[in-house]
Amino acid sequence: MAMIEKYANPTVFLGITRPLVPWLGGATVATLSAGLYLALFASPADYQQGESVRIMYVHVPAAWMAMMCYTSMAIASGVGLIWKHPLAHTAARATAPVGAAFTLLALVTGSLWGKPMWGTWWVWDARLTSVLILFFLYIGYMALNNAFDNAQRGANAAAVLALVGFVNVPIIKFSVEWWNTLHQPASVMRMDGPTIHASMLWPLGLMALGYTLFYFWVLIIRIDADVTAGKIRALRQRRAHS
Amino acid sequence: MGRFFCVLRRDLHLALRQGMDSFMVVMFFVIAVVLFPFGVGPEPNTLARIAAGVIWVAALLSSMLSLERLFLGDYEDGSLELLVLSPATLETLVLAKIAAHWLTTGLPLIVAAPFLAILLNMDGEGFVTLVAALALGTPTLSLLGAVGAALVLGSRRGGVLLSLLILPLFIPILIFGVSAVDAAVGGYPVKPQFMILGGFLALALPLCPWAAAAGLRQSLE
Amino acid sequence: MGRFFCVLRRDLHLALRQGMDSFMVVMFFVIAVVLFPFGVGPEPNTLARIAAGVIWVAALLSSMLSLERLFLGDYEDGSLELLVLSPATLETLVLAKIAAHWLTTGLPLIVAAPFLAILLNMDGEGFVTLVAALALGTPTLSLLGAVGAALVLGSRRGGVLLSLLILPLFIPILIFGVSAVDAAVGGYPVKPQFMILGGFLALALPLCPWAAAAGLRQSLE
Amino acid sequence: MFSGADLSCIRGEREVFRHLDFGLDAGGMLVLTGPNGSGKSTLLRLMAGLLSAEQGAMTWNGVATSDDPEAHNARLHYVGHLDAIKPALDVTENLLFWASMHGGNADAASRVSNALTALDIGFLSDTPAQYLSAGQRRRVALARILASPARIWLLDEPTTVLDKHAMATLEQIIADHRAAGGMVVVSTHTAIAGDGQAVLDLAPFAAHAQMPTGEAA
Amino acid sequence: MFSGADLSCIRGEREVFRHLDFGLDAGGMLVLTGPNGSGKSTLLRLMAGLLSAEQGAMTWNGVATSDDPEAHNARLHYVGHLDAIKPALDVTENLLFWASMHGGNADAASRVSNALTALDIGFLSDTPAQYLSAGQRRRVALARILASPARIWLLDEPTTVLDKHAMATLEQIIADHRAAGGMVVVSTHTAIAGDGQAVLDLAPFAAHAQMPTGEAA
Ligand code: HEM
Ligand SMILES: Nc1ncnc2c1ncn2[C@@H]1O[C@H](COP(=O)(O)OP(=O)(O)OP(=O)(O)O)[C@@H](O)[C@H]1O
Ligand SMILES: Nc1ncnc2c1ncn2[C@@H]1O[C@H](COP(=O)(O)OP(=O)(O)OP(=O)(O)O)[C@@H](O)[C@H]1O
Ligand SMILES: [Mg+2]
Ligand SMILES: [Mg+2]
Repeated sequence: MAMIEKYANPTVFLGITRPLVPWLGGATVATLSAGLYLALFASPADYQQGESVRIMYVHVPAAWMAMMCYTSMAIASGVGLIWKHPLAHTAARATAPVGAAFTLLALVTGSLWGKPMWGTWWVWDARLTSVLILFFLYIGYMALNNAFDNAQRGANAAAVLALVGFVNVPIIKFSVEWWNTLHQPASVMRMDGPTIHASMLWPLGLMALGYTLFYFWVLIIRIDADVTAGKIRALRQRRAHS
Repeated sequence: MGRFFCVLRRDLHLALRQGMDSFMVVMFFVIAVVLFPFGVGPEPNTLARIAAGVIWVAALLSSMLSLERLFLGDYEDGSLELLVLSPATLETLVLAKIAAHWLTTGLPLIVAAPFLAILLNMDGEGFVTLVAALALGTPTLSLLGAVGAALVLGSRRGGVLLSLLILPLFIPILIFGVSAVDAAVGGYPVKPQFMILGGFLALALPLCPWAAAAGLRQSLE
Repeated sequence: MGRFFCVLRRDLHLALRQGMDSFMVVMFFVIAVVLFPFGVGPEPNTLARIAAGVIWVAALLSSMLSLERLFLGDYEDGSLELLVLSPATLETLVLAKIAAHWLTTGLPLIVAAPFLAILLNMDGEGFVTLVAALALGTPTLSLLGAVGAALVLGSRRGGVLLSLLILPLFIPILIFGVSAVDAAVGGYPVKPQFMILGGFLALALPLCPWAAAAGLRQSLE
Repeated sequence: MFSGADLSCIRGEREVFRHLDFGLDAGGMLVLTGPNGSGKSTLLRLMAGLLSAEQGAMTWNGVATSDDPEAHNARLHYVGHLDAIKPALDVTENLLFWASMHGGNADAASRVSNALTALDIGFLSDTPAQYLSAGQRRRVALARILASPARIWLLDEPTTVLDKHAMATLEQIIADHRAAGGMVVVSTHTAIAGDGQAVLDLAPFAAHAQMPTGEAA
Repeated sequence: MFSGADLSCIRGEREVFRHLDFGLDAGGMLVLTGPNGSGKSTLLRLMAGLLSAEQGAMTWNGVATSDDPEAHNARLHYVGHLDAIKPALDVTENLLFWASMHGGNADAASRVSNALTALDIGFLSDTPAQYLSAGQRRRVALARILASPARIWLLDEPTTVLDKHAMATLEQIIADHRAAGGMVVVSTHTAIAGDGQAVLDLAPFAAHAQMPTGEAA
């Protein structure tokens, strides 16, 4: 019974969020379509970078999401460790693959952009290296989570890793300022307001919103699946020992 | 503080007595580097060109290798439980174990490095920088590695997982360590690289024992 | 023969399940090779020049690394006693353990080698030779290493001793393995090197399991 | 003085026991019994603070032990199924470490040699632990708790592999400890002598039947 | 049928016992007793062929066992202090390996599941060995000897950490084995029930006093 009680909270949570799933899905598709249309067709080409500037609308929000997802994952992990709330671990676990996918997207689009801009796919520059490490951290988090026969153990160990790895996030963010690198410094997310033109800001904003909606959509679906799997596991274990 | 030295002394003692892990590491380091002239051919220019890289890579690999067993012995024979139950903060004891690890693996590495540098024909300018960079970098390797080693205790794929977890974290140290030596050989200032290596160490020193202790407590559940 | 496959299957199973040793080895091999561009710098010519050497040295080191634990797990948990007491010649069982070791460490190494060769920009001519030379050389590494591993069981300083014992024996294989690849890249015939590598294997195959079995029996006294 | 109320414990996503209470006064002895897998070791680890309870709390003189885990550690000794002996060190070296970890460096050497004598293994003091017989190893593990003082002793099946003489010695040691105001919790499948001992059978607390059918409640 | 004459054994440069004789007929049971460190485990390892005697010889039906060690191996089961259980494998996998190593592949699976049932741990068959309690591990080690037939059983303190029910089960299993003509040598510090058992106290054979003073001869 205790196991059922433990999952009572997630059940309440899912009762509230489950109806949101179709709405979030619809909103994601709509926002991303609008954003992509503006980005790829309606916005002007850059006077310096030409058409390749359009990669930015995919790249930049993906990079933001990569860091945002990691931050949420770290916060959820901390909550899970300190207050032992199972839903927090579940949320962290559900975030990891989404974050890893965004990181990969940022890496790939960055490389594609790097070839025309810097003349090379890859340099060992501080920002690029730290994003690559972020990707490895996501992979490590997922591997650690699945490495134990006891799911709780895996969640706890991975949570510690998520917290330790969080150091990397400010390094990504500020690496361009601490070490002068090839990579662009921030021009949107600045203390003193964005410095790019509105015609570029709009599609960028829409894409970022679309990515975020996508994240929450997938998050709820994955939490749902995880909670169900946990219930099945508990039932099966109880049967094995009765 | 008494307990810190207690654990430190015992780990040093054990390392000296059984030698399994730590001496193996230095041997491994030396052998890894020495094998290179056999593999790459004895041409002095090529060797000099790759010397800093080979030494740093060998240091990384041998550090990684020994880290897997940092807590494993204590975990398997029940000592870890008793360490957790001893009336001292676990973080202190973890730091002592890390210090012992560094003293038995990192320090001998640093001592051996100049000789290996001669063997690989490294430019004389690089020697001091190499030693200094290793002295700043290897403690960070031990600290970071301890977190990984604590987290994978009792997991199914300990070894692979460990390398997966800590190698990404080691790469920056490798990059800046090599680049310091290259800068010295090329006659450039090495201060920026040293600042960064020092920064890593300053960050890892308070954070890693805490995280490793948290990992260890988990492993006994 | 049934018992040979019994042990083989169980060791493969264990390797897959706990992954501690064998997967670690392949990861170690890949990581060791991949770290080089970080350390030496990404210049394609330098990398191509040292590719064969780096791959062979990494193979040697990772093989040595895994050998230490070849019999250690079974020794520590009492399985070795029961294996000695099983109604089969111990030599057969030792050969099965060596075969499992090679299948889980040597074989994946060979599979991974061509990809690493591309990464290191190796000349295309060398690929087939590299794989063939590794296929001939790595079983000898496992066989020789098993003798060392059996001899150091239960001794203090197992690890260091092991590397001291087996590394000198490994060096000839390294030299001829690299020289085969170099010959192929340079357009020379590789037959002589292959004959020698084959000769080593033919000699080690009957001799090593016997010597290792003798070592194991000693360790239980 | 040392007590726990309404304890439940989950291991590996499965509840081992629930609603368990215990209480120990100065000089008290609590014997844990129950079939294999009923949770004796689990309860002892919980008492030691190695596991945390899913529910319920333990108190020492009315203060929750989780408030100050280090103080709790300082007043307890735990002997588990594993004996924390390093084969590479000799018997004295093994014990000296734990004696000074727990009780400080002062006169650790004499405490250790007294402990060895108390368990009749003084003659093994410089034998490498690797060469000990099973019972000798176990005695070394028990000597550890004599080598530094602690109020609470948590002993997980301490009598296994001990010969009859050593068993009597252990019973005497426990009696002495209790006479000096100490408390002992001990799990066992055999009888351990001791006046006024309380027995706690774990079988009834099992959350769901998980024991071998033969003895399940 | 299985006997040894005038056996002496040296371990680590020290003589453990000397001039020791034993004999076992079909259905016989020999109980080894003696204080810790008196050489019970050593004698059992000698019987198994893991150690070789400094002096004296063992015979099976009059033929020296050292003439054909593999045939000797085929007719014995040894359970030592170490239990040869791989934490990464589950219980059935652990046992299947030894069952087919010793008794061949044919119907190994059913032999294993019968053995598990006999020791009341059928419900643990797919639990990873890592999660077993101490007594559960020991039962798995004992199930191994049921999973393939052998005439001689050499059991080194098999009853430690077993609960009373499991102990009774073990006694029954030994009785069945003997009834079918098997032989059992078992070392113990407690009593093990069994009709017509011979007891061999090792203390008198000790070459020089090396036991705790309290019980030395
Ligand atoms: C694989 C290579 C690359 C990686 C890993 C990468 C990573 C990142 C990251 C993490 C951000 C977010 C920074 C923040 O929010 O402060 C970012 C933003 C950005 N990146 Fe990249 N990047 C790569 C290549 C490139 C290239 C080649 C360009 C173009 C020359 C580029 C242009 C930008 C721009 C303009 C921003 C937005 C900065 C801002 O307005 O805040 N990136 N990138
Ligand atoms: N590997 C070894 N090398 C050297 N000496 C050993 C070794 N193992 C045990 N001894 C010594 O041999 C003697 C007999 O040990 P053995 O294990 O046979 O005793 P035992 O009767 O089984 O004792 P217990 O009841 O404690 O299990 C002991 O004095 C022990 O110190
Ligand atoms: N690390 C673990 N993870 C998950 N479950 C465990 C773990 N250790 C033990 N268990 C399970 O918890 C239950 C209680 O185990 P515990 O070791 O407390 O039993 P015990 O009463 O000490 O038994 P024994 O008499 O055999 O020592 C058992 O069913 C066991 O399978
Ligand atoms: Mg127990
Ligand atoms: Mg014994």
